[in-house]
Amino acid sequence: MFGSGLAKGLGITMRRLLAGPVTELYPYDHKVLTPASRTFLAMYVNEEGGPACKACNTCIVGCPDHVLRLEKDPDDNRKPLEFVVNSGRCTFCGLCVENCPYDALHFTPDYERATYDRGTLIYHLVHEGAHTGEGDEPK
Amino acid sequence: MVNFPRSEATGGTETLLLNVGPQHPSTHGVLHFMLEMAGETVVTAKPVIGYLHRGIEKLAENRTWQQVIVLTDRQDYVAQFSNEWAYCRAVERLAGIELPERAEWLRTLMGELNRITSHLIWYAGVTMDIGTLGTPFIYAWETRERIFDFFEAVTGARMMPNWMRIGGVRTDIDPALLADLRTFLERDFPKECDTYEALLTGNEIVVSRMKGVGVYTAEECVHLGITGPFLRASGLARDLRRDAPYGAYAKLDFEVCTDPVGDSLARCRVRLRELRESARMCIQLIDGMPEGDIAVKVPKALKPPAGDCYVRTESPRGELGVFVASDGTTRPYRYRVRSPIFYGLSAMPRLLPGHLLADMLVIFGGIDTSMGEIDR
Amino acid sequence: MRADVLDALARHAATLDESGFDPRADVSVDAWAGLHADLAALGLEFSDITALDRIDAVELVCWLLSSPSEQLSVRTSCLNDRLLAPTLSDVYPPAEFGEREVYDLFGVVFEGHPDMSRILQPDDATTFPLRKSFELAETPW
Amino acid sequence: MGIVDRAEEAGFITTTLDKLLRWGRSRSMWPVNAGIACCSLEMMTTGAGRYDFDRFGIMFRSSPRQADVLIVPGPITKKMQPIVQRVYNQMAEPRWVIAMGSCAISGGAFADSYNVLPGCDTFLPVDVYIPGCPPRPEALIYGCLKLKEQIANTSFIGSAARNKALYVPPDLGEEWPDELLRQFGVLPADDSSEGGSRDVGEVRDEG
Amino acid sequence: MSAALWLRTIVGLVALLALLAGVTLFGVWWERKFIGHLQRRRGPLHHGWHGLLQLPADMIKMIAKEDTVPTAADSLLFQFGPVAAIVPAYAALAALTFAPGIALIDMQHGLLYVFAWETMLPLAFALIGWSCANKFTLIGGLRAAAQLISYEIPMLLAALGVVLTAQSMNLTTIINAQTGWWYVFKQPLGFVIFSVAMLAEMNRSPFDLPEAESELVAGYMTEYSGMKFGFVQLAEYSVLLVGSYLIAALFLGGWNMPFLPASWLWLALKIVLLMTSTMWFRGTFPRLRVDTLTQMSWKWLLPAALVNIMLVAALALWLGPKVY
Repeated sequence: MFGSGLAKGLGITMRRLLAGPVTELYPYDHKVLTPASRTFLAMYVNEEGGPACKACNTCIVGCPDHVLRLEKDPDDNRKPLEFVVNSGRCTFCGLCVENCPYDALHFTPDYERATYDRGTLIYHLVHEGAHTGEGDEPK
Repeated sequence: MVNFPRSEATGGTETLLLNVGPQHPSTHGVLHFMLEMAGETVVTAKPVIGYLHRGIEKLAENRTWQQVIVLTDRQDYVAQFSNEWAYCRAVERLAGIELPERAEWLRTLMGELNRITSHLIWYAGVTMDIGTLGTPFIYAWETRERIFDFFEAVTGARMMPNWMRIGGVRTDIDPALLADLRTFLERDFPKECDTYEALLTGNEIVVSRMKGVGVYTAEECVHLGITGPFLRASGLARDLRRDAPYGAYAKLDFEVCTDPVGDSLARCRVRLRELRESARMCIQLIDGMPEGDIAVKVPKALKPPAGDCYVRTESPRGELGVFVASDGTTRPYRYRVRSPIFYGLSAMPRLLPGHLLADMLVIFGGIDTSMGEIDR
Repeated sequence: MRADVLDALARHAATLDESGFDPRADVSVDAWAGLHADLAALGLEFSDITALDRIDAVELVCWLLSSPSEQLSVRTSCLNDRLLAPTLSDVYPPAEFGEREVYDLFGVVFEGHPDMSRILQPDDATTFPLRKSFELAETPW
Repeated sequence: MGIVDRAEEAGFITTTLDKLLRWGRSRSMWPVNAGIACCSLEMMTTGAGRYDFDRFGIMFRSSPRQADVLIVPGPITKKMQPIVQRVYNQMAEPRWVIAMGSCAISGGAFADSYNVLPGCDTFLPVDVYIPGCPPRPEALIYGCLKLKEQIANTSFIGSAARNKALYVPPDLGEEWPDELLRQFGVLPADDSSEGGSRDVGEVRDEG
Repeated sequence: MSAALWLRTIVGLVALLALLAGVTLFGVWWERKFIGHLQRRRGPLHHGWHGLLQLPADMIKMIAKEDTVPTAADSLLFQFGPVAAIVPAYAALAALTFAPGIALIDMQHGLLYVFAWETMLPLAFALIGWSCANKFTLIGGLRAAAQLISYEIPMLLAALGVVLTAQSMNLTTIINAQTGWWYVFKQPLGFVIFSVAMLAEMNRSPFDLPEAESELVAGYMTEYSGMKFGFVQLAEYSVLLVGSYLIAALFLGGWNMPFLPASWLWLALKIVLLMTSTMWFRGTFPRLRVDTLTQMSWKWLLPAALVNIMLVAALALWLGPKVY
């Protein structure tokens, strides 16, 4: 009969209304991402407190979007002087983390990185040979 | 610029040039239709595309074979896994790589789940087109979110998985996740499908809008290069998953959904049935998932032998062909995508004239556009 | 390969090569439209038209389906100084968009095409980006 | 409330009105329903049930005239650039721009392409950049809250004069040869720049 | 006119304006909230208690938004459009009686007056659609005009049945005639026709073609920004209010409630329920196609309305007007 489909539709929407909302109240309930989530790039610290990176260049070669920049320490070929990632251009494909032979890179489960200035999206993970902690999740 | 021919259909009165898009709520992206209208009737329709042309085919030539997968994700952002899979299959065929069985099954599972999410986006879009205030849209999104949670847990990203690798897949799927997914697909998903059907094909207003609108025969569709659910809704059971099985499809029991009518309502019915069919396949895949490796060892600097090959797969929108050519180096010589809706759209100037503006959106919604794949 | 298809290929002096993944037939540009008209009459379906840059020439590749699972490619070469080919859009309607794309990205002009204009790039574009001579500049950060 | 926008200096009334305006505007940001690419799906997700933009009074409008925020959800191609510029021009003041995702920030995966602009701040005054490819819905909400914070904390006194000034794209540094900038349409072919100028009359042939 | 009458008129007008603004603010909030919950969302939540401050914020923003006039638009008509929309909507409120004796003017032919103003609205919408010099607004405006005109006739004919039975065009008399059986039970066909036609008059789903988002961006109000857009919305909500009031007054007994004393509360409750159900429809149904829409009016509703009026007349003749 004409109208039965309409009535059924009204019934469905009303039942959903009574079932209650599914909304997550994000800024009030901070969402914890799964460990597999690929978000922002950060670098581990080695035993001496320096960057875990060994400046092997694998990630730079593997990066499809040229968002990484590495400068080697002129004194020590196995030490990075600068390690920069342009998060404003990164596609978060994870090839750098996957390719890193020393497991120096990892993703931080953080997503609150919106800024007013594009320049601040360039993270210096290593600056003048020292691990900066930029890119790590803010404590 | 475009000159519309003077039309006889208007009886000599002046026609109206209506630009629908590229920034219009129901063109599903940045598609631009130049419509010549006589009142509310379309006289000529000319699709203008290219607003999302990012040059993926050229960019791929400057990347290694592996890095291209990052682009295939973004090429069709509604059916990421299908596009990754098509590309990987093409390269594997070119390089002569045989996959372990588990990898094939995992890929098939993700491909079918992706078909569900893609059809859900179609459902959301088509219900918006016919003028609901987004309620069915949001119900579809709810289910999609549920599947996206699974995608994220497996691949690490909600939308851009970068999960398939040449020679296999990147990560294995946790059995607990699979069990969860199976429960969802078996218990909740059919109920959701009932809801979708009741709100779309069961609604008299929708039936009055779609029944008998845009009836095309299978011959017309084949001649105009239309594939996928649009063609199957015209009664021709053509599906590469059955005709030229790949992945694990040969071992699955599934039905190719067709509908003899060929109007807009039939296209809706076919896609809604495909949702259930895909869920059924996913359950079979989870149950029959073989043990074993998830990837074969492939050199990092992969160099397929010189030559080219063309591989067609059944994406949610139709036949997705990938043509790759190699010159024996680490980078593709040519990467080309045969987009099903690129050719589907090329049929629109022949399909749309004579219909009302409102009908035009319904018919056009039937090919389920995704501009990323058309423009590449 | 079907016998009638082989006949049609032979009629247009096409060389058939079945050693690759899929059978391929090479034909001269002059026989391009005639061969496709014959093949279409035999019920072959159009799948895709694209091109490959062979540095001194552009190779047009047209993929046809003899059955839903069998495909074959028909190819021809246009030399760089004469990038001109007859259109297939009257035989295969979907080729209309495919040929426009080939024109847009490779610069091959199809004679007899109803609307030979840019399709993906802006109307005022001057380049043919998929030619190997067109090189991408790396955009700085 | 032109008094506030056009006021040269702050008085008691203008300050009170300004506070009211900041309160109202920051709590009612309506974005244009402008989907470009992948990020637009996440944008819709944010509007859908699980994240629900409407909680913050963020409601998508189809017509740019009624919208306050332009979320740029995808790569801007050369063909799309005039369209996005026009959508922006059609929006009524005050208006804000959010660059959502890597492509809108810098071109992202397609930055090297021949047809993609290196970020939408080459022609639009972007207020908030949300990194991600695509950003998670939570990240988009966070970005919108950042914008809300910015609106709530920025005085509107004299903003009319500020808005009138042409938008000057950021100095992209000396690495950028003029050739490349011209190729991307950042620099006009000739010298007359029309960066952020607005022309409401353009709408005529829009429909 | 005496000073007391002046005072009464001015106070009444201000009260009606406040009522209109209040209904709009509450209506929009309630609509966003209700439809949000239909969609399993929450709707406005964080600004004020359950988002109650959302609408004031929206209003402040809209008042302070730049007022754009497209250069190609007919400037005078473009500026005049929202006024043309708001005046009939506002003026129609003057004759509504909200409780026994509470009305700005309890007119002898109040119903006629209300309908007369309501029929002005399509003119305003067509005017708006034309003046913007935008094709989408033009199509939207013309659709509005076509739709409202074709649904007005069955609506008036259905209302005529009530007038025939109540033997008055005075709203108070009509409502008072329903102390016993409401007219919805006496004239169910008339009620259905009137409700459907009223839904179309209110531009509500499934008849919201003039502002069909998927086809026409935002319909006839595409070009309006800032407070002009606010005024058009105000007009829409006032039509919603008047429409719901008319359904409640003509067929649902107005302020009457069986077994309970008459009170304006019942009327308010009925209006809120009717408005909510239009929102429920809006959240559930797609919209009709433009030709089905007009066909439905001319081919089904109009003949049915004629049948209804003949039936009512026959019954009234047979049973006598006082009984029926």
